[in-house]
Amino acid sequence: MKKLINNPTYVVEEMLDGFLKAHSNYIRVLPENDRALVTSRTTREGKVGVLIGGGSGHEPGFLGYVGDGMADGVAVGNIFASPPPAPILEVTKAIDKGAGVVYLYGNYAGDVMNFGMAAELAEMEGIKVEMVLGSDDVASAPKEEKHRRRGIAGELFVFKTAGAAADLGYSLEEVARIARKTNDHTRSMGVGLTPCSLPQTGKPSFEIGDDEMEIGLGHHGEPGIRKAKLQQADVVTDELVAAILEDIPLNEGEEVAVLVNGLGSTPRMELYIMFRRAEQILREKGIKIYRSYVGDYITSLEMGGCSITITKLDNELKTLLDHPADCPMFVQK
Amino acid sequence: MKKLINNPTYVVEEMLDGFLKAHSNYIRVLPENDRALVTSRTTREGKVGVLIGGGSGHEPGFLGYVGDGMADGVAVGNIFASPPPAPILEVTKAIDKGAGVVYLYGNYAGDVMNFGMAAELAEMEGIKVEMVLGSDDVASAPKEEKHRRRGIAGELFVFKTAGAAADLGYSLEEVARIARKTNDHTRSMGVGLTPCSLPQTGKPSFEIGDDEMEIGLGHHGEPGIRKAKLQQADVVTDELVAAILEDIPLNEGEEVAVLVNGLGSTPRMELYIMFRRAEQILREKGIKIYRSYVGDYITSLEMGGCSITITKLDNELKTLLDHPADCPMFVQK
Amino acid sequence: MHITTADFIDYFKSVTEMIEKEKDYLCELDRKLGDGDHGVTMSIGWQAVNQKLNNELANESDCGKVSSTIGMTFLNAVGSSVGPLYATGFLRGGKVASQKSELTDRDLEEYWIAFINGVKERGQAKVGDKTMIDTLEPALIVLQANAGGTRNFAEVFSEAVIEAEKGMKSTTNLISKIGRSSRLGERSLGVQDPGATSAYLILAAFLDFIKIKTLA
Amino acid sequence: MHITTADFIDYFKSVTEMIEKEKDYLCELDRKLGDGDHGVTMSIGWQAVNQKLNNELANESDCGKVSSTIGMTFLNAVGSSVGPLYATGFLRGGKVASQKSELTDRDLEEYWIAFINGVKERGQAKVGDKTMIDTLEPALIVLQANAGGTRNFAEVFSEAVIEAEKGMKSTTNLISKIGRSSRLGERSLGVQDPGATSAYLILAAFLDFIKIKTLA
Ligand SMILES: Nc1ncnc2c1ncn2[C@@H]1O[C@H](COP(=O)(O)OP(=O)(O)O)[C@@H](O)[C@H]1O
Ligand SMILES: Nc1ncnc2c1ncn2[C@@H]1O[C@H](COP(=O)(O)OP(=O)(O)O)[C@@H](O)[C@H]1O
Ligand SMILES: [Mg+2]
Ligand SMILES: [Mg+2]
Ligand SMILES: [Mg+2]
Ligand SMILES: [Mg+2]
Repeated sequence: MKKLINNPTYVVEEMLDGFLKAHSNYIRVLPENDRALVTSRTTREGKVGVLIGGGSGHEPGFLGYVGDGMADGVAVGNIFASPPPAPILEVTKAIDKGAGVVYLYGNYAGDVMNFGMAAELAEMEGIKVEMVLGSDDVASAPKEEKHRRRGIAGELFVFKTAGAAADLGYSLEEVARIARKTNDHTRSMGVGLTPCSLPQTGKPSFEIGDDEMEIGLGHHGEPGIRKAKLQQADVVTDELVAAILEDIPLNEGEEVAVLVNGLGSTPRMELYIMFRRAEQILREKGIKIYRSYVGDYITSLEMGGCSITITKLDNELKTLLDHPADCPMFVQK
Repeated sequence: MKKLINNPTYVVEEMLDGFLKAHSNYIRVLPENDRALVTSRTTREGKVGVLIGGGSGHEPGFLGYVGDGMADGVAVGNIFASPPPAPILEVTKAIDKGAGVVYLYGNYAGDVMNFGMAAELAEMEGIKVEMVLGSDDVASAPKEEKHRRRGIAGELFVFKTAGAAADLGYSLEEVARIARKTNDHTRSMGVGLTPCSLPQTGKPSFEIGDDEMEIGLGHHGEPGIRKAKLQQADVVTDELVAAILEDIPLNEGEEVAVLVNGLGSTPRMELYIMFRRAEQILREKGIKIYRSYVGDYITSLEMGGCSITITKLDNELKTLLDHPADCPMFVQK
Repeated sequence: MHITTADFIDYFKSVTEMIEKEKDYLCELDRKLGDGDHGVTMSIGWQAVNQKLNNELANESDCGKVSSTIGMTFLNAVGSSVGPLYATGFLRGGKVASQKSELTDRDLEEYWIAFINGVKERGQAKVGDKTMIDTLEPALIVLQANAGGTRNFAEVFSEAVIEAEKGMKSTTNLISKIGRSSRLGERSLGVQDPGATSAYLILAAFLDFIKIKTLA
Repeated sequence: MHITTADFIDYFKSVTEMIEKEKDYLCELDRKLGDGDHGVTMSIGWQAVNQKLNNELANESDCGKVSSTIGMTFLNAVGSSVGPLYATGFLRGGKVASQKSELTDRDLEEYWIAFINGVKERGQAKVGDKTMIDTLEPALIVLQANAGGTRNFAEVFSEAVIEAEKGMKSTTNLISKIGRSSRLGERSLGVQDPGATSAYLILAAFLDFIKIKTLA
């Protein structure tokens, strides 16, 4: 696959270099570790630190979400690989303002181990750490095993509400509670049309026929539930939304946030066509969309396809979702 | 090519339907014409109206840029086709607050004719109209024939500064002057790696070898200056930036805005790698980047590649560029 | 020859059919020179026209009304470059045919002269720019040379179409000077202009139509 | 058998070479089951290790220091799943080899037992989960059965590698229960686990290495 890169070995370094130059008013790298990035604005003493992180290749996730009202720092891994403990620990130390740090990351074996090791080390240095794992992908394990589900685009809402809570002065336990509640209220499911490729291999991340789609695809190209003939957008949306609503039943009158997230190469036009149908379904059921997000929020390099996320809201989450944010790749008034 | 759509004939209608539902707090459609969209917030009497428009398929361009500090309304064409005069006229009537309306659009034969016809009709109805054509693509005609050049991603800066000027209460002539000055100070050049396809034909918009790139590609897939073997990102950036700087010489100490714009399917990672090199070149020349934008701002469906835009700034343009904006797909604090 | 409004409507319906057949070919040409949408645009426009022909215009008796409604319908359905160009043609032709429920040889002559002049005025292109004008201008010359004369319209129009075809074909060897493809320079050589092609097809369809009329 | 620190370093260099050769194969397996990066991750990690071996560790005499530095280097270069897993292995092995400038048969036995126990503890996977544990656990059983005994290490280790290979191969017919591929269900059948494969390759490379040592 064609890429505008130099040496495949240095893509993450070069991306970070460009990113830091482009957004020095938002974010800076720590001298201790070149994969440890923190907000370049001064944060209040006593504010709970919000640390996000994961593999590269998901941009705007995760480095694009460091800023006011969102995360205070990010640990950056190699492409599709959890960051090691060292940058996580350095970010933790830099963003701890005495109130502890919450780690928000996706439920993947690698992240669990690396963030877990970093948390142990941070606690040895006297920093309180809470960890909240994103596990919104309904396609990745049955309902009874939600703890085994992987985190996909729904993590955006976890960052958003937890970031707002920290900004509003919530305690570490409260910020963690908000993050957990948001994750508990969030369900996503994706569909893949075309694979991406790692710069180092150039090989397609999965095999798929010219007329096929992968239902339930993970956002690293992990195979989903099944391959099927590519259908019309409405049919695909129906399937994704049905799977979500079966998992988290919503009653008439309830309010939700909806995210239609592009995986990388799917035009916004198509995302809005998917959103249109999701809105129809929800409206018919008397469920009100309180906030909509349509675009590329957590991607998989140039993968084709999208995911739909629905988060059930209450007044607390609505207030936090409405809270302003100002990050390099996410600004909300 | 695979697409998440329903009937190809209705993609624009369905996109608009989804878009309007997702962003009803920002934008609404006029009852008179379903391709005429205006801000859903009330605008001050006496404010100059800013009207943008062009073909669909460029999302976030152009409908994503209607909102506070940017455009007041947008006329939406079919894919890659100028809107007809009717929606332009309806938007004009709706957003005229007695101070006239400025039309901002790209320099394409179709747009020139349709916006020109609409302007005549508007003037017959007593509305003053100024037209400013984006013509930033250095690859599209020689320097001496700037009036023949087409407008590409650099139009974003024209929308931004003119929108800010209108918001700040500038007169119609002044808003038009700002738009023209921004366009005069702006140069872009693009590179294409992979084609897009119109939903109705499904055919690739241009032919290109697996190891080739198209230097100077237009943002509808119009052929550029030449095909060449795909090179490393730094080499490509060097060529694009050199072409721009040859066209608009910049002296040490001058300040610029830089936009690295993805055409649709190019990962943000690659855009930042391109930005990194552009920043190096400018820094070496003692040119200061005052503001950076990296992302998908004006796309061509799922086309692969990007463009680089450089705008020479003075204090007036800096102030206008810094002015806040709040649109469905563009928020700046 | 006498063309009734119903005949006139039939002709426009035949254009819709023809465009559906040629859609891919027109896109193909535009992919090489421009943004690849010319066939799609023509199809969207003529489908909208066909809707009108089958509904609002189904019982219309005024040829002028038919032509000007087609112009506005086409324009509002497509925008694009060809929207204003062809629309202006149909609007100008509509003026000539206004209030007429039948068109004579002389009316038809005037109709197409007005049509082509409308396109020319709107687009301001010149012969050699590699546009539809390369098709239309040679036809115009033939029509104007016989304007107001006594020659059979079908005969004159058939000559005009022959010249139009030559004009269309000449665009293959032209460097584009206007519109999207004008930035291609030398690379625009070797491909026939899509607008020149659709303009020829519209004229040729009218010739087919009057030939069938004459035989019937 | 006596393995000097220099020998030990040579072994790790041979792993780097081996991983470069197997990189594509490991990615290929991971594309089918996971996110396709296992070969790339191993390569990044071992390239970083190689750097250390050629520089900071070039004149290191402490085998323990070598192993634990490799662990931390690998971990910090890759993160990922295998970062913590293999790093914990090398760190635990490093403790066993600490302050030693030569490793005896019994040291090597202890080293690999500690290594495997470290991986197990970190990952908490069980045999049958379709992970590298399916390779490592059978080897551990052989090593532990002979622990502290008098049998020749090369002989014991060669048996351990045979069991490891069987374990690795068994993953082909397992349904994944842990890690990225665990959501595949039935679709994970038929493909050998990438981590089980790289773990086998690391053990096999050590066997090759001591065979050559013994012959030399
Ligand atoms: N100024 C002009 N005068 C006459 N014809 C023109 C002019 N500009 C463009 N055209 C014609 O329009 C055709 C392209 O039409 P189309 O593809 O539908 O529009 P667009 O270029 O807006 O995509 C060209 O092939 C050319 O013949
Ligand atoms: N908990 C675990 N215990 C042991 N091995 C594991 C565990 N989780 C994952 N693995 C191993 O890691 C391998 C995948 O490694 P790699 O592709 O480098 O990491 P990632 O899955 O993070 O992309 C799997 O094939 C499996 O053998
Ligand atoms: Mg990985
Ligand atoms: Mg077009
Ligand atoms: Mg075209
Ligand atoms: Mg992997």
